[in-house]
Formats: sequence, C-alpha cells, structure tokens
Amino acid sequence: MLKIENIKTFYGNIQALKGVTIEVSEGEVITLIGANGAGKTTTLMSISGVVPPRSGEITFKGEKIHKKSPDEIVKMGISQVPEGRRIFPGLTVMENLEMGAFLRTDKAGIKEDLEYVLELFPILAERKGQAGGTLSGGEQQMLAISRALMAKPKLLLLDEPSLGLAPLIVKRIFDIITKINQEHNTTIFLVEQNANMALQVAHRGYVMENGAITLVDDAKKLAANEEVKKAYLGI
Amino acid sequence: MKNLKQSILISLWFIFLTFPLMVIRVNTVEQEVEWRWMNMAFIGVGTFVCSYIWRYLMARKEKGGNEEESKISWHQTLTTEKKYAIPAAALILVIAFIFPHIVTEYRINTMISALIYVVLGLGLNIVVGLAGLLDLGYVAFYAVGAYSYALLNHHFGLSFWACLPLGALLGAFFGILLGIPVLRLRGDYLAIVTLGFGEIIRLILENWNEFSFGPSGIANISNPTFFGQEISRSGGILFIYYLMIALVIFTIFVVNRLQNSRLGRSWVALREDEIACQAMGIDRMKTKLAAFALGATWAGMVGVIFAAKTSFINPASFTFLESAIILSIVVLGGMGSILGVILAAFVLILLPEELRAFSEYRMLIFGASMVLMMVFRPQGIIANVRRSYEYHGLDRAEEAK
Amino acid sequence: MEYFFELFLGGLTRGSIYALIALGYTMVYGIIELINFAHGEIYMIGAFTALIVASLLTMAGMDGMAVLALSMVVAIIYAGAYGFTIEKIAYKPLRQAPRLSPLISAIGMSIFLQNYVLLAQTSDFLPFPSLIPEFSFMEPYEHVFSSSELVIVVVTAVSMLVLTYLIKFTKMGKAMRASAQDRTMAMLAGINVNRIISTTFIIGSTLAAVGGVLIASHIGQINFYIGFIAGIKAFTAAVLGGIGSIPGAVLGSLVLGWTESFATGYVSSDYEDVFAFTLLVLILIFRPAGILGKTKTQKV
Amino acid sequence: MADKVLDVKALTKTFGGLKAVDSVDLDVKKGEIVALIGPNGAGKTTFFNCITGIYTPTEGDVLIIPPGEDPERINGLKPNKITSKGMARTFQNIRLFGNMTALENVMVGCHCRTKANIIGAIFRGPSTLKEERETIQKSYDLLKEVGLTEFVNEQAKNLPYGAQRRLEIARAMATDPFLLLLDEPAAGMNPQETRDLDELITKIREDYELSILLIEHDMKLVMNISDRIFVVDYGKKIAEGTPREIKDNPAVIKAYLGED
Repeated sequence: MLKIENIKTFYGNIQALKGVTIEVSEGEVITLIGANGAGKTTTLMSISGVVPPRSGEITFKGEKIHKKSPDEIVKMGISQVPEGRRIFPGLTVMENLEMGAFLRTDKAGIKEDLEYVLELFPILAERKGQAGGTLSGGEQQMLAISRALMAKPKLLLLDEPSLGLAPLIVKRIFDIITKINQEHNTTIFLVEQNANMALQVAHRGYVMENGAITLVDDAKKLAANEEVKKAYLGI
Repeated sequence: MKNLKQSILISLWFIFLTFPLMVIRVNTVEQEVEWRWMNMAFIGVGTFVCSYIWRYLMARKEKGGNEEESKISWHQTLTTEKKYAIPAAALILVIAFIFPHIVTEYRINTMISALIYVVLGLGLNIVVGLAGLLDLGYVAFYAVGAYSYALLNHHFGLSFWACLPLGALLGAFFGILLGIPVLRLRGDYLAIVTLGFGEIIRLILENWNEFSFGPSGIANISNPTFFGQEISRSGGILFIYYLMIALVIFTIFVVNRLQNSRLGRSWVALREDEIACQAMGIDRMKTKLAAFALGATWAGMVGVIFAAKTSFINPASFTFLESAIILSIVVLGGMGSILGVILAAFVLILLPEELRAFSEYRMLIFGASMVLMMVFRPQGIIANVRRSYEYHGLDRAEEAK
Repeated sequence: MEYFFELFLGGLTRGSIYALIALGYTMVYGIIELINFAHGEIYMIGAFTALIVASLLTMAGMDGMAVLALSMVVAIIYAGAYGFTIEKIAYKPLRQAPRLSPLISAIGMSIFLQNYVLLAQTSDFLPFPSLIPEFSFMEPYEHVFSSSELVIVVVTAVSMLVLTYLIKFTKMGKAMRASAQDRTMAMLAGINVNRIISTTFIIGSTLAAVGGVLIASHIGQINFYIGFIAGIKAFTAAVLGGIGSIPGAVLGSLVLGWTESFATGYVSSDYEDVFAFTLLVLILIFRPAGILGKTKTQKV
Repeated sequence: MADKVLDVKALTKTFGGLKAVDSVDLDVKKGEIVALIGPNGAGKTTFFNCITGIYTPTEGDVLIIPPGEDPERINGLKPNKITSKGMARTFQNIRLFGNMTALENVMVGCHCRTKANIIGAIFRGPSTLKEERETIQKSYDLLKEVGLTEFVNEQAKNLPYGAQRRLEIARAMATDPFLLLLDEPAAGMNPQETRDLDELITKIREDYELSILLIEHDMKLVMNISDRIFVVDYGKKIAEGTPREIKDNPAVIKAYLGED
C-alpha cells in the first residue's frame, strides 16, 4: 500500500534520512523504533509532504506522492498524528475536529465519523466547547487521534502517541489503536520510543539508526532480538 | 509550453494590475484624462521577460548554493593573500590621490557623497551585518552629528576639529541612550522602535524652531580649518575629500580589526544564536550595546563632516528614506562584508549621478533590488567569509614530538 | 465640554481608520509573523485607484453614491490583487529564511511601491473629490461630527463585524486561526496553508483599501507618501493592542486615535506624529505584548 | 558534605499551574559523572534550564560550590553570569554558531575568560595580541581533544552531525567549567559514535578534572559512564543510586516500561 524507496531528506545542509526504504501492506500495523534524533519523525514528515525528500520515491496505492503537497496527500487518505500532539490551542475541541475534516465535503459522512470518534473517546464530547489548549496531555492525545480520524484516513501515521503520558493512559491509547486497525481496517504506521509497547501491538517492526533502517522483522522476533533488547528496550 | 503559458498569464496579470496607475492619469483640475497605452505594452513585454528570468533564478537557487560556497572567489584571494592585497591597495590609494586633480569639482562632490555613504554603510554594517540588529533609524545618529556641529558652530563658534570628536561622542551617547531600553526587544520589534526613534528625532528637529531653526535649517556652517588656517571654498572641497579618504581608511582598519577580535566574534555569535551565546558567558546587553554605540559613533562623526561639506543642513536630509538607503547598501553589499559594502555604496550613489535618466528610477530600483536580493542572494553581492586561522607553529611542534 | 466631544469624536474617526489598516498588519503577523511593511502602500494604492475611477466616472457624468460605491469596489479589487501579488513575490520565497530577510524584503517592497506610484502618477498632492454625501439629518451636529466622519465610523464598525463573523464562524476563518496557531499541523490536517496566507493578505488589503478611500474622501487630498505614516501608525495601533489579536488591533487603534486627538487638541498640534511614535516606543519597551497580547516563552 | 560542587535543593518550576519540575533534590560531587534520566517530557530539560539560568526556578535553591570556594546560591542569575562562575552546558537541539568556523565557535567559548575590549581590539596592544594567540592555541587544543582538527576552518553548519555534538562540548569546555552539563549528548548518534562519546566524556573528566551532569536517553551510555543516576518522572524524583541499583529499582522499571 505504501512504498518508501531509498528516500534521502535534508534539513538545510544536514542530512536527516540517508536512504530509507519501508513497505507497508494494507491492514497492517507496523512500527518504526529508534533513538531520539534517529530520523523517525523526519520519515513521517517526508511521507506527509511537509519535508519532501530530496531523492527517492514514495508511492501510495501505486501513485507517486513524494512531490505532492501536504493537502493533496491528506486528500489521498494519509493522515498524521504528529509528535507532541499539536492540538490547535485556541480552537475548541469541536473546531479541532472540524479542521481534521477540512478537505471533506460529505456532510453525512463527517457527522457519522464525528459520532464514531466521540464514542471512541467519550471525554471529548464532554469537553466539546473547551479550547484545545486547556485539555490535559491524555485528552489532547485522544483529540489528536480523533482529529486525524476525521479525515477518514486509509493510512494513519502516529508519531510517539505515548510521549509524556501516564502508563495507564498509554495502555488505553494503544488499545484504541488496535481497535481502529481492526474495526476500520485502517493501516497504521506507528513511530515509538516505547519499543516494548509498540512491538506488542505491531505486526512488523523497523529499527532506525542515524537516518537509516538497520533491522526489519516480525514484531515478535524483534522483541526477542538481543541487540534490540539491549539498545531499545532499556534497562 | 507550460512555461510560455504561465508567462503569458503572468504578463496579463500585471497588465491588469498596473492598468489604472500606469495607463490612466487624470487631471482633476482641468478635467482631462491622459491615456498612456504605451506603458501597457511595456509592462506586458517586461513582465513576460521577467517571468522567465525569475523562473531561471528560482531553479538555480533551488539546485543549491552548496557548490558556490566552497569555491574560493576572487575577492577572497584579493583580500586575504598579501601578494595581491598590497599592490591592489596601493593602486587604489594612488587612484584615490590623483582623482580630484583630474576631474571637475562636481565630480569631487559626488565622490565625497559616495565616501560618506561608504562610512555610513560600514558603520551600520557593524550593527546590522555583524551583530544582526536591524536598525531602521540609523539616520538619527547621523542627524545628531550634523546638528551638533551646526549648532555648536552657530552658537559658540566651535571649530570643525572640536566638533568632530564631539559629534562622535554625542552619536555614541544617543546610541547608548536608545540602546539601553530597546535592545532587549526581539529583532522585528527593534526595527520598528528604531524607526520610530529616527522619526521622533526628525520631527523634533522640524518642529522645535527655537532649538533647531525648524524646516528652514541652518546655513553658513563654517568650513573646516587646516591647522588654524582658513581654506578657500574649492580648497575646502579638496580638503574634505582627502579627509573622507582618510576616514574611510580608518573605518576599514577599525571594522576589520573589530571583526576578528573577541568583541567581533561575540557579535557574530549573538547574531547566530542568542541563547547559546549567553550560555558561553557573553553578556547579551553589553555586547549589543557596544555594537549599537559604535555604529552610532561613526554616524555622528560622518554627520559632522556632512554638515561641513554642505555648509547647510535641514531636517529633510534625515528622513527614513536615508536610513533605508544606508540599509540597502549594507544588504546589497553583503551583510558583514567590508568590501561588499564599499562596492554597494559606490554603485548605489555614483551610478544615479552618472546616469541622469537613471536617477529618477533610483529609489524604485533600490526597493526592487532589496526584494530581489533577499529572494535570490540573501548573502549580498559579496558574501562575508569568516577568517581562517593557520597553525604552522602548532603543527611543527606536533612533528617534533 | 463640547470641545472635549469634538476631540473624542475626532479620535474615534481617526481610530476607525487606523483600525482598518491595523487589522491587515495583525492578521498577517498572526499567520506568518511578519511585519508587512508594504501594507501602508496598499492603503495608498487603494486611495489612488479610487481617485482615478471616481474622476473618470465624474467626467462621464455620474454622481452621488454610485461614484462612491463603484470606486470603492474597484479600489478593493485592486488592493486585494496587489496584496496577493506582493505576498507571492516578496514573502513566499522567503518562508524558510531567517527572520530579518522577509522584513528587509518588505521594506524594499514598500519603497518600490511608493516610487512606482510616484513615477506612474505624480509626486504632487492630488485633490480628492469628497465622495461621501452630506446627510441632511446630520446638519445640526455638523460642527462636531460631519457626515463623512459618521460614514467612516459606521463602515469601520460594519467591517469589523463582518470580519469577526468570518474568522469566528466560517470554515475559512477557522482554517486561518488554525494556520496561525500551528502552521505545520494545519498542513497535516490538509489545509493548503499557502492559500490561507494569500487569503489573509487579500482580506487585509481590502480593509486597507476601504480605509484609504474613506480617509482620502474625508481629508480631500492624497499623494504617494500617505501610506508610510498611516502604515506606521496603524502598526503602532496593532502593537499597542497586542499584535496578532484582532480585537486588540481595534482597541489599540481607538486608544491611539484618542491619544493623538486629545494630545493635539490640548497640548500642541505640531507634535502629532511625535506622540504616536513616542507611544510606540514606550509600548514596545514596557509592554511588548500589547494590551491584549500574550507573551510567548521561548523554547530551548 | 565538603566535596559537593552542585547542590540542588527542592527545586520546583511551574508553568501556569503545571509543575514541570516538582521539588527535586540533586547533587554532584567533585569528579563525578552524574546522569539525570527519565521518560520524554519528564522535566529533565526544564531542570537543566533552571540551574543554568534560562528559567528562574519557582522554588528551591541551586547552590554551586566551586572547588576551594564557598557555596553560592545562583537562583535567578543570568545564564552568562552562571557560565562565568564555572558551569557550562550543551544543548539538546544543537545550538552552534552555524556561520562561524569550528575554531571560532570554540574561541567564542573563551569569551568569559578573556578581557580584550574595544580599545584593545582596535589598537591590538601586546596584551591583546598575546591573549588572542592564547585563545587560538587553547581553542585548537580543545578541538584536538574532541578530535575535530580536520574541521578547524570549516563552518559549523557544514560539519557532520556527530562532529557538531562534539564541537558543542569543546565550546562548552572553553569556558573553563568545573561542572559540565550535557543535554542529551548522544541524541541522534549511531552506536559507534556513542561509544566514542563514551570515551570522550570519561577522558574529559580525567584531563580537566571536572564534574559532569548529563541528561541522556541512551541507557547503555548512561550505565557505562555514570557514577550515580537520578531518575525523574512527571517532574518528581523517583529514584537515585548507582547504575546497578537503578537497574533493579521497580519504580524505574515501571516508569520506563509503562507497565501497571
């Protein structure tokens, strides 16, 4: 479904990605793990077209997307929950959700999806009129995921959804991610530092180091890999 | 084909855009309308051609300036290698010396103006180019210098030589006075406050008749004396010319030394990253203040010479436009680059004088080139290159081990 | 007391005009953090365009409100077009550049436009026909508050309401706010941020044009330089209220209008502009975030 | 405790009601390498910013005890003052002076230990010249120490990533600190670079006799080089001890692995 072939991405003169190749099949949950600064976020931003790669190709459902603008990419069905949630702080919860569905015009469909996400996260219904900036970290993460779902994505990119959240909430978020994958057959591309958790929910995993992929394997096997254990599962 | 279509569209868009202002001119008194259809054709063709140039430059810019930077350019060789630098400097000096004897007085006058702008540009370059503080009211310090000579001369008969250092000191004083409160501000706010300050100074000079003689200005400012000797008018011009040459040399010398000193490095560092700079133990305020005051000192000094040269000053010489011209010299020359600033000052001041037809469009071209420079070559005509250090001594010591 | 009222209403009129221009500054700053130096020039170009259209129409024998309405519409269209074009040429290529670059580019654009109008038209002051009719019901109050002042205040108030509605309740307005708060996220949500920025410039420019036409008609003369001072003052007003904040821009404009009006009325008229600039300098020094603005903490 | 060089007591920093750092105690002894670890967003960088003067702590004391001197409370001092008192830092997201050369970056670091003023810069008297020579020498030596001699006259922004991180360390060292604070020095490095860094940090401690406090995510690095480790989560200190003790601490395991 998504094919990333040997992309190289730069921030000014600094090369952040040094030839990354990743493939994701429909309906899959894959995870990309790696240390801080390894280039995981850049990979997602390259897919979303915010930091387009300087060379290499990205194809989504057979169509080349690495030269498209972010809004065109969203329109094709790729939406992202970025690192740090990035809720619009001055917009209300409802307005944030509305922005998620910015490109859609099917009123009935939007309404349906709105009901779906409010059912997924009932707390958001309670907070409807509140400004996004006043929500707690966990609520913001829920809002961020809901906002991305409002675009009715076929591929959902999640960047560090567990960042700075209490273990209990992290667990709930991961449960929901699995649920979304199963109920809607939404393909999920998960970037995580919490490798333990990520490898539990994912089907396959990629390990990234210093702007390049160093390992690809089944999630279970990666979790059992001694090197991975030592480097990323910590302690 | 796609390009052609796009260029035609751009051309049509600009024809539409400029239609009322460029084609129609109404005379409301005589009730007449003047239609200038030729302008429409000019705009159409002009923007069509420009759109191609724009696209070409854009493509070149995107392909990357990396290669360009690594090349050692002629000016770098010229300024760093002694073998070339000394003869070049000598040649320029000789030309500068002979110049006033082979041209008309008018030419000398315009050359003095150009030299004044060279010094102003170099002074502002300390503030904007090195320390990265966008000062839009630089002309205020120039005015301080000019008025201090004019007023001290008028009221107390103080001589040029007494006023030259006084003007510089007053410039520095005003620089510090303004600097203390405003240098805490962020870049763009600083720009606006300095602009406001510049306008306040000008408006005060214009309205406070008892102090500054208002818009009519001050006339009959004495010529400089030469070791107490009065100089004739034409001799005076010659004298000021040589004085300016000396001042330019002195300024280059000082700025060059400052650039590669402890202070100069802290300015550049401050421009690059304020927080890291503080973490290196650099006092942000003090360092900024030094740059601001030093820039103002030079403006004050040149202000005195300007007053002596024209022997008449009024507030009209110190408008925001003047600040903008000095700023564009620094920007076009290449922020932080001494050679660039000098070249830009000559081009911007002398060219309009030489090409009379061109002079009408002078400000138009200034404005356009500021935009284009920022878009296509933000480093200016001559990019500032940081100095390399060599370590012969060190390497030999290594080998000996 | 009557003198006080006269000054108060004069300040209100002034403040209304400043508000129309200040909104452009504040909207653009809110979204791309740029002081659009050329904004004052848009106001001036709006006034010039209106003058040309109005003169042509008058010579063609038209009069009354039709002239005002038509020239206003043309001025708005042109101002919007200029705003759009300026952004594309001078600011869009500089999105990734260091902060000072677009500011210098903006100053260049401002100088360019002033001289473009100077060369294309004239450097002299041109008389501007008074397009706003005298209302008979205003006659008793004419000595303190003229018809044209009334029109200025009413038009400004209506513009504010429309703009507030636009920004608060329409999808476009919400997208504008979203882009201002987090540009990258707005892109990720599928908002075409470049289009939003263009729209912001167009809306700001049309408001400036409205201001330009009204004030020119009220004062009765224009030249190529009117945009500079008006622009700086409107910017002062925007900063005073807290740049980036729309109610702040309106509030700041009124405060500035009254300050100027009362200061020139009770102190001295020579220093009108000095008061404005001094206010600007003082605000930036003592409360850089403005009356309604919030201070941002810098991330390390 | 006579041999402490940094003593932080009950440090608290709140941002609009939110406690980013909540009553944290921490100390560094002379010659020690101490690590501060915790999950992302736990408040480590805020802690750093509080003790280096970028933020003013809401409550608590930050005391520094330069070797052989009396303790001094440095709450609310400006960052440059703190640096000149002998505490230097690096940044999580590299903050080099991109358009200056590597050597110049380090020379800027020497700023607070040198004195040349405007007059000196213009006239270049013998004392200024001598100082300038010494600055160059010292900076060059520091570049050699971190292994960057090949990049001396290269602009900092053009250096490879790992080299930029090391340059930041050299620049901080130029301020002659007795305590060096490193904010995620290994972030974005590959395992080989991390191993080199490991050696570099230990070597710097030996050669310059200083103490080091670092924030780090790379557990291997932390476990290898630290004498003591402090763990924070949600702004609170949840554990402290030697690497061995930390490894087996249930609270730490919970915070990191996110298990109930």
